[in-house]
Amino acid sequence: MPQATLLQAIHDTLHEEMARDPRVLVMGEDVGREGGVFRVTEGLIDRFGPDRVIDTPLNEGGIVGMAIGMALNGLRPVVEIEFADFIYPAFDQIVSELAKLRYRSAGLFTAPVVVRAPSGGGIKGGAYHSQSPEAYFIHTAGLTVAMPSTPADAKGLLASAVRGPDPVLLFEPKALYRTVKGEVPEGEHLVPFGKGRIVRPGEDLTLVAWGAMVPVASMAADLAAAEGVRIEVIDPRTLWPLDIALIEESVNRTGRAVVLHEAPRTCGFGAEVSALIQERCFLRLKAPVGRVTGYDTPFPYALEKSYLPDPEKTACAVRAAMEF
Amino acid sequence: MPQATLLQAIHDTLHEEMARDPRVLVMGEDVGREGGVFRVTEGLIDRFGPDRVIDTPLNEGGIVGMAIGMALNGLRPVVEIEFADFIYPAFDQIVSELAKLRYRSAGLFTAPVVVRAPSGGGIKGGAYHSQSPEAYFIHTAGLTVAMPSTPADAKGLLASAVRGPDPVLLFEPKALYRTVKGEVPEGEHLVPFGKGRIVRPGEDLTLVAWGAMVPVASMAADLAAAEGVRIEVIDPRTLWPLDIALIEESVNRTGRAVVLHEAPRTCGFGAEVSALIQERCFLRLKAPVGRVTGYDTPFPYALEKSYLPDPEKTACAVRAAMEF
Amino acid sequence: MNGLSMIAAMLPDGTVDPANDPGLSDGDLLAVHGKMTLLRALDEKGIALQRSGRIGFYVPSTGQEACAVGAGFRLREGDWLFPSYRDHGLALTRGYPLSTLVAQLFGNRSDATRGRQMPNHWCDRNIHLVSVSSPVATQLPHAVGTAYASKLRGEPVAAITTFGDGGTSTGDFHAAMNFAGVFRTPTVFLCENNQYAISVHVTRQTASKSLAVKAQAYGIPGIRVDGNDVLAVCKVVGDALALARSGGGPTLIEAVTYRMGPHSTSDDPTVYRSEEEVEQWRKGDPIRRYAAFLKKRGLLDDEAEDTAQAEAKEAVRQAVSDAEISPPVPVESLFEDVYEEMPRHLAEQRDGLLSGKG
Amino acid sequence: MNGLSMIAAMLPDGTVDPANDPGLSDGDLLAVHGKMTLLRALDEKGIALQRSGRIGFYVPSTGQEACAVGAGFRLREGDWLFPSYRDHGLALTRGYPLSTLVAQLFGNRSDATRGRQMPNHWCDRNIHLVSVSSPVATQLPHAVGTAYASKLRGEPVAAITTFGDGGTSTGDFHAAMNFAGVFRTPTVFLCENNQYAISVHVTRQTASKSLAVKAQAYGIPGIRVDGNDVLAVCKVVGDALALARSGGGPTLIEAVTYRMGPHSTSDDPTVYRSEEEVEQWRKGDPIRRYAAFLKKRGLLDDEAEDTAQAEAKEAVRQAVSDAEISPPVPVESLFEDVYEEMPRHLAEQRDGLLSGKG
Ligand SMILES: Cc1ncc(C[n+]2csc(CCOP(=O)(O)OP(=O)(O)O)c2C)c(N)n1
Ligand SMILES: Cc1ncc(C[n+]2csc(CCOP(=O)(O)OP(=O)(O)O)c2C)c(N)n1
Ligand SMILES: [Mg+2]
Ligand SMILES: [Mg+2]
Repeated sequence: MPQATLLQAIHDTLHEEMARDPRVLVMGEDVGREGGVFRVTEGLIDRFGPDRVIDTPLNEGGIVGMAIGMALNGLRPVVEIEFADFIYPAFDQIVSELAKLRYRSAGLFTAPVVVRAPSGGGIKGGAYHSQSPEAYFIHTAGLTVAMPSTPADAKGLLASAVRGPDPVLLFEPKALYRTVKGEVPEGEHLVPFGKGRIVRPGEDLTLVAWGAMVPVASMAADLAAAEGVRIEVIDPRTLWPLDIALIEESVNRTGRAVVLHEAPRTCGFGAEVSALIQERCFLRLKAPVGRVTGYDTPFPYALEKSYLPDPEKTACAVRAAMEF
Repeated sequence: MPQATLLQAIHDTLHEEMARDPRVLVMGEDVGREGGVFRVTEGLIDRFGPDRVIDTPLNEGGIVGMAIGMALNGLRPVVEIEFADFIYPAFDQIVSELAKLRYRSAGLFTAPVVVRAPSGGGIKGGAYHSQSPEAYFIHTAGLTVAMPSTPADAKGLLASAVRGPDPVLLFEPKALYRTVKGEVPEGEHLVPFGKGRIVRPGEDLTLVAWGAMVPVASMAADLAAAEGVRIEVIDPRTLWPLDIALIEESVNRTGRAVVLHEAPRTCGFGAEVSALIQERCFLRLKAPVGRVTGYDTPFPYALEKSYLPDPEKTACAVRAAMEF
Repeated sequence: MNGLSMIAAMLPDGTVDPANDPGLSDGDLLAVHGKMTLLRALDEKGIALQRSGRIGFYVPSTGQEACAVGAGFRLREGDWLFPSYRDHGLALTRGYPLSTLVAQLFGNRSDATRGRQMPNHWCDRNIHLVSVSSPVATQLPHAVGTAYASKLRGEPVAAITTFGDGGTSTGDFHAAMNFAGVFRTPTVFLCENNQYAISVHVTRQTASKSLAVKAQAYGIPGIRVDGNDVLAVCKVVGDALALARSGGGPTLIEAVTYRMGPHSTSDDPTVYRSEEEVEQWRKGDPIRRYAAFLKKRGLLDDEAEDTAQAEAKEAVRQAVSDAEISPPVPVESLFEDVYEEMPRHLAEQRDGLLSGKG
Repeated sequence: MNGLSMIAAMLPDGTVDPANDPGLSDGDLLAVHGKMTLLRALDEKGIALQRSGRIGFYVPSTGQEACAVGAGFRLREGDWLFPSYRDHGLALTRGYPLSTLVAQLFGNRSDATRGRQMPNHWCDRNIHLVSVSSPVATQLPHAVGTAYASKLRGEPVAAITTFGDGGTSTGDFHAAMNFAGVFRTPTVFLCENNQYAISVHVTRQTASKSLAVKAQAYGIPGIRVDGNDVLAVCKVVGDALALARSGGGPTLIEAVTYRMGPHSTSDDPTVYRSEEEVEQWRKGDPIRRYAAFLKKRGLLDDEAEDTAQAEAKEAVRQAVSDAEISPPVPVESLFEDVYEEMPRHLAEQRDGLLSGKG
């Protein structure tokens, strides 16, 4: 299998899906000639032209709103939000319209829009180029929210999103865009929504992490291994609907769990995962479900490194769970 | 002490605060001559004039954005969002600006804006006049989020918000506007943020509920009492920052907890409360922390009654916890 | 097309300004009257149903029938409709079955959208009537995207969206108009300026000289029309639709009209406007004006008018009695249509509710 | 004031169009040149610092100095500034200390805002420079609210906000302009149309004939000015500020200019625009144009110009070396300023981090 970066995998998948299906198009700020500020859509305009690789005016609500209209009339728009931090002007269109159209119309109308947004920290982007807003959308009924941590999953999730019947938000861990390389299956490769992945098996503790926290989790598992603790790392890939069965089975085996994410702790998705685990694995739990997360502050600039979870902080939480 | 409805208490407090401090003003759609669609601001325009009781154009982002500008220049604007469901067009201004101004300016600028929004179901308002969006804002670092369930708390929380140094979102349970009556202290009455209230003491299980779910919790407690189960009902009043100490102390005593809210379950504030309880009271817990919530669907119209938590569903969850 | 002068068609002497004549046949002229009459009858019934507690809510369009019917009359098969909650008339004129419409009011098993929304939140796949939602003006960008899709496929169809004066203040109005201008989508923006956004008068909504002039901010034509003149509305909307279908891009039309009734059944307009003002506008009632015009033309007499009203009432009564007897929607439907396939967590929640465990 | 014709002041013969003469003294004319020169030197240094890894990011305003300095020169004590991330020149001209500005680039202990934001996110309480944020145009409604507050108290001050051509597409632009029109707030909206929003050309941003015409949608005056003519900018912004301060309400000004450099240090403009285009605009470099004008007027010669440039460079160099030596911000400051008082959960999180427990 060929190797590719996460960014390359997304780029290639967009290319393949557009070549496969003339209804697929991409739209957003600077996605055309510029190829997006991260170059994810580079070259697509040369191949597919400006009617299907659409540079839009600067208005995220307009972009998502227009995409909804396209999708309900037969197109398969893939929207790029330049940074996940700028998704909020589209919040009303996503929450009030995109998430609810199928339900309120009893299925008469649907809007299978894909929204892609680079998210997370690690690039010294400060308060407005580093956020991880996934929890807002997980709390919004009607959406599918996914985040890949490998090039193969990036391809598989994006392809599933483009072909699927429902709106999908795909948060792309920008810190991994060019730092992670891996094999990407050629041809059709679909990762179904709602199926997690065991990144590394282990017997002593279940560590749930997604996006750029998956490599952090693996490093923490290495640290723990040095202390004799065997960690099972799970990447849910789809955050919602969640593969709770996979997590449940794991925690029932290990008896201990830690959730790891970049977003601020309070009401982050870690809270939901923690709540679900204790609801389902109560009698097997030997320690409280731990959380390693971003702090409840805006995302800082100078102190980014202190803000972000890292292998050491994670190892600490693991130790706390083991020694409880 | 005089009796008042929750709505009357809010109205009177606005009146008192505006009379006390000329910097205080109210603004929003229809707050002037109309007195708001729920009549909360009725008559204020006659007393304080249209420059301080401001009918705005139809743009929630503009309203909150303008209020931020007013607040950083010395005024104390109290914004009314006509229904909490229409707060999303203001989401960017709230999340990117209101919540972060103090932090990003290292305290050089602050925006003590109060945002009031009638929230919750119970009036057959369907998908867009019934939502309980508190979790979105609890997840947003920098905000204070409160919800009163009694007229006295409505007065005390609103007065604290108007006088406080930081932005506050006050969700008002519209189902209680005219259905709850209670004593309201005259004169200065401030309910500090971050202090919960034991609505009803009990020894067997802690039931955490806010807003319109507080009366539901009390009814559930009655049902449970008939079965010999003594429930302690806690209304946090301020959802964030949360009075976790009060809850912790209670659960350490009762060993059982259920959280009750109207918003959809997943990533709702119940998840956070559940996660916090199991983190802090792990060894005292005799059963998993239960959740009784709205379902993970858009808010329905015809099936509103089936959607909303009620005393029976709550009693079920209590029974499950007792029998675990 | 400076967006300031007002286009009218029906002249006081009973003739039509040739420049603004939509060129309807006599049969069509009467059909227009029939639709307006039906709409008025529907509104009266809707309010009565709400007052008597048989439905939960209603939004009348009384006073604005010329906008809805004049515009709706020019819609064709294939066109897309993105109306506001107040524009059932547009859909009804285009062919939305009265029975489907009335069933929606009851939100029971006969409602094609399964009681999912409040009354007045219409939806119909056949006529491309896209599910109405409550937030003001969110449908405008959809009308741009849908039109873009039609254009991309080379279909000669247009998308029309209607909204109020208040709607022009929203971010979605701005985005949609601007995108439509840039992408030259076949979208017709019909703003029904009924003078009020609930209690807020249009002069407080914006300081612009008219709403139609706002089109200049987006490089698209802006037209102001007498919204109580059904022929003028029919003409300008027809022209805009034709322009759109033939690749000429979008148009903003401001139809100047008046909301003669309350904002909705929850509203009491006497709080914020005077009886004199209402009386003044009532004199320009679009149905009365149009009936007078038809009478001058010899197409209508008092008797035919009475018959039309009686028929309209009867049609509405029949639709109501058909819809009302339908049973409530099944409880399990609460969990359907969130996704195409029901995920595990919703199945669990459904089972919890059905088993009485919550 | 139709928003289409372009206002200019400096005539090719070295004279000033009397109609558009801001009436600056010779000293002020030279001071304007000094600020423009300083700004250019700052941008060169900023980019160099980023290239050499000493700061993380920089946004130059090269090519737009006439907008920033011309506007900033008319600001007074008490006025409020809501610039975009590209408008350090506005603040610098108004009196933002160079040392404070440069310290912000380093985000260390000398930064008045404690390293909380990326470079170019300025803030200064003394001159009412309200903390810049990254989302485009969110500051516009603030400038309306702040101006409302000043007006309510009867203060003769104005609020100015600057933004780009891309900013006119946002919902916040629409809201702010509309609110300013309705409430007649003393707000000056200065749009620096530098032709690009990152890679998107203004003709793709909107189909309107100009950006200034957008003012008509809000019933406020819209003015188009040559944004590379510092005297013209000074004149129209000065007039708009004076109008605002005296109760005359808001103005939209479109300053037509060009971003001669990259969008930011992260951008490579050769991907989306031709060298010929850039060259064309470089001929109209606002500083060179202004220097030529001053020379014709006999106020400047080559030597004085060189001195000004040398002094500017030295000032920047000094500020950089002062700021650079400052230590990093303390870790515990991460948790401060979220609220006025630190709540329990943040204190716990701080203690966790400081104790190494995460
Ligand atoms: C985003 C949003 N904010 C507020 C409301 C509450 N609301 C419902 S209708 C309305 C006024 C709309 O006025 P206009 O656009 O003129 O339409 P009309 O009702 O007059 O037809 C308001 C404020 C809403 N539905 N959506
Ligand atoms: C709401 C939002 N969307 C997207 C971005 C990413 N972005 C940063 S600057 C920019 C272009 C801004 O162009 P313009 O308004 O013309 O200002 P200029 O940079 O040319 O001064 C974009 C799209 C952003 N900062 N905010
Ligand atoms: Mg209206
Ligand atoms: Mg620009």
